[in-house]
Amino acid sequence: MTEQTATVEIPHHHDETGTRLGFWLFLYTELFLFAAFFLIYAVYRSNYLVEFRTAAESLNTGIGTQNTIILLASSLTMVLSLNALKAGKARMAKTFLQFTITLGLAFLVIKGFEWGAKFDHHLFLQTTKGIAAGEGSLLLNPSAEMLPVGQVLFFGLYFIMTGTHALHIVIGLIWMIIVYVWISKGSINPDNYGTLERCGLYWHLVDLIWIFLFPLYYLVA
Amino acid sequence: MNGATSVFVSDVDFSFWLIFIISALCLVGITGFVIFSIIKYNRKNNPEPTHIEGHTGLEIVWTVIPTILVMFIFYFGMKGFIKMRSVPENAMEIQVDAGMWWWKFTYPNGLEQTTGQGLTVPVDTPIYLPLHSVDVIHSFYIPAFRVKMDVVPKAEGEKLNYTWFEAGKPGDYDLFCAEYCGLNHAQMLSKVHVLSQEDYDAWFAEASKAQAKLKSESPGKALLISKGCIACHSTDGSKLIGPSLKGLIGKTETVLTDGAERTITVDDTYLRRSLNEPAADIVKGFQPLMPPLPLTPQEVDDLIQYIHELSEETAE
Amino acid sequence: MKDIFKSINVLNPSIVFIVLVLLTITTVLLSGIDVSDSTAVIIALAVASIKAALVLTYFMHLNHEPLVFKVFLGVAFFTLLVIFLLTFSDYSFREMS
Amino acid sequence: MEPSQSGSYLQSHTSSRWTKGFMSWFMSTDHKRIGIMYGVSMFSFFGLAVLLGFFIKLQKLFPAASGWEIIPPELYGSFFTLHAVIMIFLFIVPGAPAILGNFFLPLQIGAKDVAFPRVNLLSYWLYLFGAVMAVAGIVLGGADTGWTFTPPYSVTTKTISLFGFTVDSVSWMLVATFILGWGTILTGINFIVTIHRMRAEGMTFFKMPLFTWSIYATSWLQVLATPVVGITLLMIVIERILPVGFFDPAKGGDPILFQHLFWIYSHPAVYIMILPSMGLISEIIPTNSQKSIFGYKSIAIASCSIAGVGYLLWAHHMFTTGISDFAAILFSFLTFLVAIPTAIKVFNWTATLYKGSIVLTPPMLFALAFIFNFSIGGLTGMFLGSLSTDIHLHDTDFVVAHFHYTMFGGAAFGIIAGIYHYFSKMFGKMYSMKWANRSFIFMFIGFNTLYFPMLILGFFGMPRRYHTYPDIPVYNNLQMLSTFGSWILVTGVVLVLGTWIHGLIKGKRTTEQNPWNSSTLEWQTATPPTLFNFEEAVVVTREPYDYHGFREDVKNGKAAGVIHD
Ligand code: HEA
Ligand code: HEA
Ligand code: HEC
Ligand code: CUA
Ligand SMILES: [Cu+2]
Repeated sequence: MTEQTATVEIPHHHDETGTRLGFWLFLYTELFLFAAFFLIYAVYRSNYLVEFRTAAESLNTGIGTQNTIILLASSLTMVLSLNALKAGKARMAKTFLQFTITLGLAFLVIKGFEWGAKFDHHLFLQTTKGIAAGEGSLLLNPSAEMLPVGQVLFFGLYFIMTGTHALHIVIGLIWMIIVYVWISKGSINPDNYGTLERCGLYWHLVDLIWIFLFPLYYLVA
Repeated sequence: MNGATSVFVSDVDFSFWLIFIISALCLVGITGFVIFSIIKYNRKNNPEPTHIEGHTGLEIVWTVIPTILVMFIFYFGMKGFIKMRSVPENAMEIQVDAGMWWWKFTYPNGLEQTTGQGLTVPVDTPIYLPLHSVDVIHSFYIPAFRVKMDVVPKAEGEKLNYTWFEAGKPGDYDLFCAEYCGLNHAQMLSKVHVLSQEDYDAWFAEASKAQAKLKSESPGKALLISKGCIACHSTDGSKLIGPSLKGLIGKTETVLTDGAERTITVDDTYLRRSLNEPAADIVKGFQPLMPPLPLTPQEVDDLIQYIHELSEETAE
Repeated sequence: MKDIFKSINVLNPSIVFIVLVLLTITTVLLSGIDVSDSTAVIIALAVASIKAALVLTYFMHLNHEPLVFKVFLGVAFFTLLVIFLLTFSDYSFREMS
Repeated sequence: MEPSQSGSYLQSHTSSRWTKGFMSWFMSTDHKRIGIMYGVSMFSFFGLAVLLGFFIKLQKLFPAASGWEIIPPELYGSFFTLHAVIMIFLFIVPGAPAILGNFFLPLQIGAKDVAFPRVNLLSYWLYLFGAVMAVAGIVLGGADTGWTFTPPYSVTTKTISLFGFTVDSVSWMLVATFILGWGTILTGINFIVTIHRMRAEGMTFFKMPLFTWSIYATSWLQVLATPVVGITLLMIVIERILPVGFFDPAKGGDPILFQHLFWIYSHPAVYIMILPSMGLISEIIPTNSQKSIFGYKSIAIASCSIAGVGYLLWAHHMFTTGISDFAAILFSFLTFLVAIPTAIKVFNWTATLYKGSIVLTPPMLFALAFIFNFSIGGLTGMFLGSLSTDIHLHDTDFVVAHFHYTMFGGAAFGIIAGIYHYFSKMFGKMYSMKWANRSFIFMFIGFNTLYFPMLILGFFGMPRRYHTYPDIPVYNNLQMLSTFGSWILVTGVVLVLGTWIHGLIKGKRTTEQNPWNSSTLEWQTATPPTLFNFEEAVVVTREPYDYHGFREDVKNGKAAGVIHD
C-alpha cells in the first residue's frame, strides 16, 4: 500500500436535504431546551401571579420592542444574504451578512445596558431569607432590601432565560463571522451555500425564541 | 401481614394480590409456553419450521384482554388511593415536622414528641397528619399501615403535603424515612405506638405534664429536644454527627473559618455564631452538616444557658 | 438596482418583515388594554404564534421543504403541547391554601 | 491508490502516522469502528459500576446492629450515585444504540455509513469526555444525591472532600451528565436522518428489520427528551453556585417542579434503554427458530407507540410527592396504557416460537431469559403503576428490584444476547460455546437470586438507599440471600466478559457470512464487513423475516446462508 496522508474518509455522496433535515432536528433540541424554561416560567407565574406582574413592570417595554424589531430586521437581512448568494451575488451576500452581524451586536449592546441597569438596582439574586448571605457571593449586596420570593424567581428566570438567549446570539454571531470568512475565501459559494443556509436557520430560531420571550417578560405585566 | 393494622391495609393488599395473581398467571403462561416450545419444536424434533406470518384474530385477543385486565388494576388502585387522600372530618390533627435527621410530632395542645419517643396514637381513631420539612425532602413511611407521603419543604403560603391513617390494632410499628436525605437517612427511624383509648388518655396526660414541667424548669433542654438538636448532638460526651454539647464552655477547639484553620476557646459569642451561622466555623473533624435552624434570640439564649448547665455538670 | 431586486427576491421577505413589525407594534399596543390576566396572556401568545408561523414558513423556508420536515415539526410541537398540558394537570388541580 | 475496498474494516487502510494503530481508531469516522470503541469504553466503565454494586450488596450482608460496616455512610451515598450514573448514563441509555446500533443500523438498511460520520465521531468524543468527567467525580469527593439529583437536597448538600480537593463534585457530576446528553442527542439525530435518507433501494419502511425500527423509535426519544433534562440539571448547578432559587423552597422555588422536569426526560429514558434490546430480541428469536416473526407490523408499530405513550407517564414516579390527586389518577391511567403495546410484543415473541425449529444457541438463551426477566420487571411495573400499591411500595427495595429486572434482566441481557449474536460478524472470530453457556447459567441464577428477594423485601417495607437496616429477621434473611446472589451474578459477569475477551484473542477465525442462517441484510456481507459494508449496490426485494423466500434464495445461490437438513 502506498503512502497516504489523508485519513480515509468514506466517500459519501452529499445529501443537502438530509443535512438540513438533521439540522432541523438539532433545532428542535434547542427548542426543547427553552421549552423547559418556559414551563418553569409558566408554573411560577401561575403560583406568583402578583409578584410576577409587579416585577415585570420594572422591565422597559420600549427597549424590549426596540430589540424585537432589531432581531426581526437581522432575520430579514439574513434571508436576503442567502437569497443573494443563491443568485450568485457573493459580494452582496457579504454585505447583508455584515448588516446581520451589526444588528446582532446592537441587540447585545442594548441587552447589556438593560442588564446593567438591573444590576445597579440590585434586582439580581436577592433572597428573602438571607440564605445567600452566608454563601459569600460577590454578586450579592447584603444591605440591599430583600425582594419577595416571587420577584426573586421572576428575576432569576429573567436573567437565566435572556442570558441563555444572549449566549445563542453570541454563538450565532461567531458562526456568521466564520461564514463570512468562508464566503470571502470562496469555500461557501453560490453552488455550495448549505452552511450559510444552516447558519440562517439557526439565526431565525434565535429570533423565534425571542418572539416568545418578549411578550412573556415585557408585555403581560 | 396479618390482620388489619390500619384501614388502608385491606385496599392495598387486595390490589396487591389481584395484580400478583394476574401477573403470576401471565408469567406462568408465557414461561410454560416457552419451555413447551423449546422441547416440542427443538431442531432435532422439528427440523422444518412451519411458515406463519401472524394471525390477526389472535393479536386482537391479546390486545383486548390485557387492556381489560389493566383497567381493572387501575380501578382498584385508584379506589384505594382516593380513600388515602380523603381525610375524615373528625380526624385528630398531629403536625409532623421532619429535618435532618429527626421527626417531631406536635399534638393539638402543643405536646411535642421527637424521634426517640415516637408517635403515640389511640387505636380506631383517624389521625390527620400535615407534613412539614425544615430542610430537604423526607418521606413519612409506616410500612405496616401502608402509609407513605413525602415530607416536602414548602415556600411560604403553599399548602403542605398531608396524609392520614386509622390504626386498627394496638402495638408498636416501625416508622421510616423513605426519601434519601443524606448521611443518616437510614437512621431516621422512629416508632408508632398504638394504644387503646384508655392507655392513650393516660399517656397523653402524663406526657403533657412532663413536658410542661421541663419547659419551665429547663427551657434550653426542652428546645434541644424539640428543635431536633439531639439527633446530632449528645449531652453525655459521645460523638454523633456533631460534637457533643457536654463540657463545651471553655474548651479549646480547632475550627475552620473560610477554609483557614484557627484555634478558639468556646464562649458565648462563639456559641451564638455557631447557632446562627452554623457554616461559619466548622469544628475540625466534622463535616459542615449542621443546618441553619430558625431560632429566635430568646431561644438562642436559652440554648446557651443550657449548654452552660451541661458544662457545669462536668465540672462537678 | 431593479434587476437586483428581481434576481434576489427582496420584495417577499420584506413584506413578511413589515408584517412582523406591524404585529409587534400591535401586540405592544394591545398589552396596554386593561383585560384580565389570562386574556392578556392568550392575546400576547396568539400574536407571538402568528409571528412564529411567519418566520417558520417564509424565513426558514418551510413552505419549500418536503413533507417530512412538516411532519417532524408537527411531532415536536405536539410533544411540547403534551408536556405543558400534563404538567398543568398537576398544577391546575393542586389545592392551594 | 484507492483505499482497499475488499479488506476487512479491522485492517488499517493506510499507513500514515495518524491513521495507524490507536489513532486509526480514535480518529475514525467508520461507524463500525466507532461502535467497537463505544463497546470497549462502556465495558470499562461498566466494570467499575458492577464493582460498586457488589460493594453496595456486601454492605447489606448484615444489619447495623451487628456492627458490620464495609462502606462508611459517607461513601455509601456516593457509591450508589456513581453506580447508577454509570449504569444509566454511561451504559444502558447509550449502550445498545451506540454499540450495536452504530455497527448494524447501516448494515441492516444497506447503507455505507451513517448520515453524518463526523458528527458520529464527535458524539463518541463527547461521550468519552463526559464519562471520564463523571467517573472523576468520585475521586473529587463523590456526589451523594442519587441519580435523581432531587432538590433541595442536591442544592444544599455539601461536597464531602475525600482527598483534600474542594471541587463542587455535585455540580461536576451534573455538568458531566449534561455533556453526555449531547452525545446521545447527536447520535439520535444521526440515526433518524440515516433511516430516512439512506435506506437501500427497495428498503421501504415496512421492510426494515425490527432492530432498525426500535432504534428509530429510540432516537426520537433521545432527540426530544434529553434537552429538557440537560437544562434542568444545569439549573441545579446555577442554583448551587449563585444564590438564586429555582427549586429550593427557601428561595421560593418548588422542588416538585424539578421532579416533573427530571422525569419528563427520565421516564422516556427507560424506553430508550429497553427498546433497542427489544429490537435485538426480535432479531434473535426468528433467527434461532428459522421462522418469520409473528406479527411483524404490530411489533414495529408497538415500538413506536411505546415511545409515544412513554412520553405521557412521567409523573408515576411522583405519586407520593403531593402532586394533585387529579394528576396522580391521570398518570396512573396513562401508565397502564403502555403495558398494552409491551404485552403485544411479548406475546408475539412467544408466538414466534410456535412450530419453529429452535436451537438454543447462547444468544437464544439470553433472549429467552430476557423474556422471562423482562416480564417480571414489567409486571412489577404494574404494582407500581397502580396508585394505592405504589404508595406502599414507592422508594422501597421493590422499586429497586423492578428496575433491575427491567434494566438489567431486560436491557442488559438484551445487549449481551446481541453481542453473542453478532460477535462473529463484528470480529471475524467465534467464542467458546461451552463457556458462553456456562456464563448464561451463572447469570440467570445469580440474577434471580439477587433481585427476587428484593421484591419481597420491598413488600415488607425495606426502604431503598439505606446504608444499613434495622435488625428485623425478615430483612436479615432476605438481604443475606440477595447478597449471595450478587456473588453468583458477578461470577456470571466475569464469565461473560471472559468469554468475549478469550474469543477476541484466542477464538477460532471465521469468515462464514451467515453462521446462524439469518434472513436479514446485515448477514449478507463479508465477515468481518469491508470498509464500505457492501461490495455492490444493494437492492432489497424480500421482507426482512421471510424465511421461506430466504431459503429459496440460499438454495438458488442468491443469498448467503446454511440450510440444515
Ligand atoms: C428499562 C427500564 C424500565 C422499563 C422498561 C420500565 C417499565 C415500566 N415501569 Fe419502571 N422504572 C425504571 C425502569 C424501567 N421501567 C426505573 C429505573 C425506575 C426507578 C427510578 C428511580 O426512582 O430511581 C422505575 C420506576 C417505576 C415506577 C415508579 C416507582 C416508584 O418510585 O414509586 C413506576 C410506577 O408506575 C414504574 C412503572 C413501569 C411500567 C408500568 C412499565 C411498563 O413499561 C412495563 C410494561 C411491561 C409489562 C406489563 C410486562 C410484559 C407484558 C406481559 C407479560 C403481558 C401481560 C401483562 C398484563 C396483562 C398487564 N416504573
Ligand atoms: C443498567 C443498570 C444497572 C445495572 C446493570 C445494575 C447492576 C447492579 N446493581 Fe444497581 N442500580 C441501578 C442500575 C443498575 N444496577 C440504578 C439506576 C440504581 C438506583 C440508584 C439510586 O438510588 O439513585 C441502582 C441501585 C442499586 C441498589 C440499591 C441501592 C440502594 O437503594 O441503597 C443495589 C443494591 O443492592 C444495586 C445492586 C446492583 C448490583 C449488585 C449490580 C451488579 O453488580 C450486578 C452485576 C452486573 C451485571 C452482571 C451486568 C451484566 C451486563 C453485561 C456483562 C453487559 C456488558 C456489555 C457491555 C459493556 C457491552 N443497585
Ligand atoms: C444535621 C445535624 C445537626 C443538627 C440537627 C444540629 N447540629 Fe449542631 N452541629 C452539627 C455538626 C456536624 C457540627 C460541627 C460542624 C460545625 O461546627 O458546623 C455542629 C456544631 C454545633 C455547635 C458547635 C460545637 C463546637 O464544638 O464548637 C453547636 C453549639 C451546635 N452545633 C448546636 C446545635 C444546636 C443548639 C442545635 C439545635 C437547635 C443543633 N446544633 C442542631 C450538626 C447538627
Ligand atoms: Cu429523612 Cu431520609
Ligand atoms: Cu417511569
